[in-house]
Amino acid sequence: MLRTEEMVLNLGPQHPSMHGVLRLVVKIDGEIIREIEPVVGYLHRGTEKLAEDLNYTQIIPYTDRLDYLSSMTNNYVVCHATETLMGLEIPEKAEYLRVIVMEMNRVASHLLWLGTFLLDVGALTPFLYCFRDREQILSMFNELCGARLTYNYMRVGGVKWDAPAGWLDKVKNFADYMINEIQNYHELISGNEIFLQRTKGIGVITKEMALSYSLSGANIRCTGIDWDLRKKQPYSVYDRFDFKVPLGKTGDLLDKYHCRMDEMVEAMKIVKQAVEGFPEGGATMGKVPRVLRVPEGEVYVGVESPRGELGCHIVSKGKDKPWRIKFRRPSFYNLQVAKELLVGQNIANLVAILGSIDIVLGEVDG
Amino acid sequence: MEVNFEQFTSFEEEEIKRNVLVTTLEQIKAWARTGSMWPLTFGLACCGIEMMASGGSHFDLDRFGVIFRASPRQSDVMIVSGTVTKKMAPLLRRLYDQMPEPKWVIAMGSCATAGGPYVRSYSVVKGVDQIVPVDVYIPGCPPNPAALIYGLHKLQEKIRYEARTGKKVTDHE
Amino acid sequence: MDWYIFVYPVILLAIVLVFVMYAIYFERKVIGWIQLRKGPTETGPKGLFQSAADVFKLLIKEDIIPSKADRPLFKLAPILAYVPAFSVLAVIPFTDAPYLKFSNVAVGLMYYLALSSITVMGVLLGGWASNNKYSLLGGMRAGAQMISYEIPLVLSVVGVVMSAGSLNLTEIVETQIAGAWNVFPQFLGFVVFIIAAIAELNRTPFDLPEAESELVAGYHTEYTGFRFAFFMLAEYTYVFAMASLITILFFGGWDAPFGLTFIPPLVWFILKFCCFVFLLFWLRATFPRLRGDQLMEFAWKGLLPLAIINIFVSALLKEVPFLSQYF
Amino acid sequence: MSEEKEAKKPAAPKTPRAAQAAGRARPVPPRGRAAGKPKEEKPLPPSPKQPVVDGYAKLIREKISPEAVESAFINQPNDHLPTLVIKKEFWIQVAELFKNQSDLAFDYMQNYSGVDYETHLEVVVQLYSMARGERVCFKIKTDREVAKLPTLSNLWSAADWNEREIYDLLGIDFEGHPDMRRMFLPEDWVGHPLRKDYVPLDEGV
Repeated sequence: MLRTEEMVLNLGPQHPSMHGVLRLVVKIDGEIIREIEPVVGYLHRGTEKLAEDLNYTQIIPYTDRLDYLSSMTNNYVVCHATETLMGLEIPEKAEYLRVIVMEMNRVASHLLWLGTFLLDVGALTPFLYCFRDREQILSMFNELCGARLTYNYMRVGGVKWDAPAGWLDKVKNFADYMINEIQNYHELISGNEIFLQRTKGIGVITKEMALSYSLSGANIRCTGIDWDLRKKQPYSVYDRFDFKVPLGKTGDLLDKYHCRMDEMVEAMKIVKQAVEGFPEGGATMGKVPRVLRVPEGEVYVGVESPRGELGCHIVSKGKDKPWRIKFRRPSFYNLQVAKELLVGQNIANLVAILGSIDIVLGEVDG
Repeated sequence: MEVNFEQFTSFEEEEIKRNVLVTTLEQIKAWARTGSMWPLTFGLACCGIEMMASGGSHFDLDRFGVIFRASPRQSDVMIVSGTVTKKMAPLLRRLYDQMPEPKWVIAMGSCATAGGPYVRSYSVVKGVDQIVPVDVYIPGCPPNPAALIYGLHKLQEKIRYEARTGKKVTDHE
Repeated sequence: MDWYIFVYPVILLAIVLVFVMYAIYFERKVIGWIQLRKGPTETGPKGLFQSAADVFKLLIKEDIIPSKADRPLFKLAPILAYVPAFSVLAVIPFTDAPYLKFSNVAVGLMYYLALSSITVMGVLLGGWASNNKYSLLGGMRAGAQMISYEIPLVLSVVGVVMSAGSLNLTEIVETQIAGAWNVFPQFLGFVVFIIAAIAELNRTPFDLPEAESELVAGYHTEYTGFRFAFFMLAEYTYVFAMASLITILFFGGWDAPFGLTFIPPLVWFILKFCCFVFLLFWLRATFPRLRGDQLMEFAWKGLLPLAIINIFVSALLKEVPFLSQYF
Repeated sequence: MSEEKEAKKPAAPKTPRAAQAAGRARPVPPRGRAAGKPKEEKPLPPSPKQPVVDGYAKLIREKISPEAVESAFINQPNDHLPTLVIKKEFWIQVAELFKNQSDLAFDYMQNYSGVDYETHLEVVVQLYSMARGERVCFKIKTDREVAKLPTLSNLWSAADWNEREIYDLLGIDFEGHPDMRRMFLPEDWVGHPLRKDYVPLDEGV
């Protein structure tokens, strides 16, 4: 057989479809990948070291910048962990506001994933449609907490601002608009023959692989394992809303696509139920001492972020600064499976599979 | 080169001002360069997402002739959007060197300008101007797309100013 | 009679350059419109000078030739990509008036198809000479794609040639004026031709050679300044040539449909020509990209058999007395 | 609605003592400030999970060795998470036992983090069993200078990168790890940043 020489290709940190600054050192033979070695750390900003000499309220802005696509969930995980350690109870209205805001952030993050995933597969237009809808969510967040991406909205013990007048009906109208807008996305994308050929049966994740790499989010649900923290380890007021968890069957790219699209519809249903059941009166902040002294102890809390299980492990020695805070970052776990999935694929599949795992480099590097 | 108006009567002067396009080749070049600024897609962190949002349909950058080029060879502006870590610094320098000559750098966001919230972190370069000469700094963390478009216009103004007067706009002025 | 031999090619080159500039502008406007955003509106009134600014900026950019690149080949590649794309226009009859026909070559169609396969050389050379892994991959993909789509392109045209009985493009148009347009009897051939033409032009959904999301910028990753402009020029001139060929082969060149002859034939030609240019831009905005192996499989297992079937069917129907005047 | 906020707003800027005064009107739960004083924790009601953790401890003492388990307690605030502190030598057998034994079947590693307690380094592992829906947390101590621990990457593949991260940031070396290299920081980086006594080399850059 003709002896072909292998070539080491550097899908470098600056590459249109590397979702940030991930570098893949790839040994390819023709276009088939023989060996792959992801190199991360180009965005390692040492958040956990900084957090060690910040008090709890000051950590919250840093969590926004960890996974900058779903900052609300990051804020929530730190507040939730501190509240469980202190045994605080949160007023009703703050919990509802938190759920509404987190679910809208989930839709915004999935929309951006959909846009970039299709850009990797080659379609230019859906990216723009997704951003148009995402802009509506961002402008609503802008009205609520003054920022488009890094909200710094939640505080230990509740939420900083109450919803401005008329904000809730805007959210409700957006939820109705979005549910049938996703129907248009299905017409635009799901039936497309080339898209189906590019995603059916590629990058299949088996159940054992998902469990042993402890994947989470759509990556594990697409294999059929029912693992959604909002149902399995319920937190906040999620047990009051009825929503179903979309599951895939084979674990290929198409199942992940459908999982995330249905998740968006479910998230909008939750938002609608939350807006209907929104308690009128009540404070938005619980009773929290001026200087936050967290009692000595250790806690690990997992939360369902759009990318998977986002956990926060706090070790506290009774002072107002955490002794050690560690984030269980879902993209960091999900990216590991790429090593096993990508060997033997060609470059076009590599880009599609990496896009479907939905990693955010701010979160991978931490 | 300035057209001296002494030998013309005031009426002729008006005529000339109205229809003779007095411009130097430099200004035409500046018009062409500002008309089509092709930035290098270099989204590092949260500012990168805001850069993508400004490329979207709401804040369309294509109106200003701005297409995001993936290869440094074909781009004139490098928008450093996000935190530059010490591991990324040499690569950023190499990308800057690969860009063809009339090139500019926009430091987008407070991380690129001076380290931003990560100024005390052990692995972050405090400000991208320690690596590449920066033309425009855009404050904000992340600056919203309107601020990015304002930064691009500021850069266009700078290019036109340098073409018109020939003086370099440098920070020590 | 012979002085215009020198003047008209220069005029045609001017027309093509203006077309290329406004095709780029038109494409950005159309894609912008499809993507709910406005295209370029700032440079010049309503953005009309946008492409002029782009081209002029590219001309005055620094011209970098990578140190370890193969210098002569690096310089030759864009020229080799552009020249056949332009020289192919010599044989295209825009309208029946004598002055707008440059060379009435008897084997016009064969000349066109033969020259259009030289662009492959240019792209391959560009990919190899710039000593960059991405452009090498882009060049290999371009080579594989263009060669494997050349064959269905040529075979799908055999049906048209059989019905016209000659390779001369003017006669092909005349037979269509006499009989029906080729697109109705030769519909299968038309479909195969359109798909193969899009693949020849490296446009979506077959734009693997310069796949933005996989190979950074494909075969022209290392090209800066006016060499990159040359590649863009070659691509859009080739769009000009291919769109005009489609109107001639399948839509009866300057023939006015349903006898509306009060509009001059040249305008009809331009109208049909613009429809195809719009079709190409429309496809670019809406289609995802095929994978390398799917592309190959589609060419050899999909288009090639269809083209051959089309030849048999049109040969068969030529014998049937009633239908023969159409075939 | 706004007068409610009014009531809270003047309370906030005042000093905590005044806040406490304003707070007294409402039934005040034991204030956080009280937690600062060394107040003896009133004995919490024994948690429902207490037998579970005793069961695990007894199982380990039988199956592996009596002194494997240093201590086993329930982490009350963390909704009664059973936590066991295991000795370094027996950790790999305990891990295999908890993963492979059918009635335990902890097949999902939820979290793997390292903590620096200045006197010693510690690794915390949270496991979850998909089948039974049970959570368990293990803590393993190792001293600071020669920080050595057995690797878990052949039990749970997720541990592979986590251990590289802990090695990179805390300096715990994992024997048997396929490629023990720094995860985030460049190869030539000196020191492990997350240690409490870490002094960055090049301050100003």
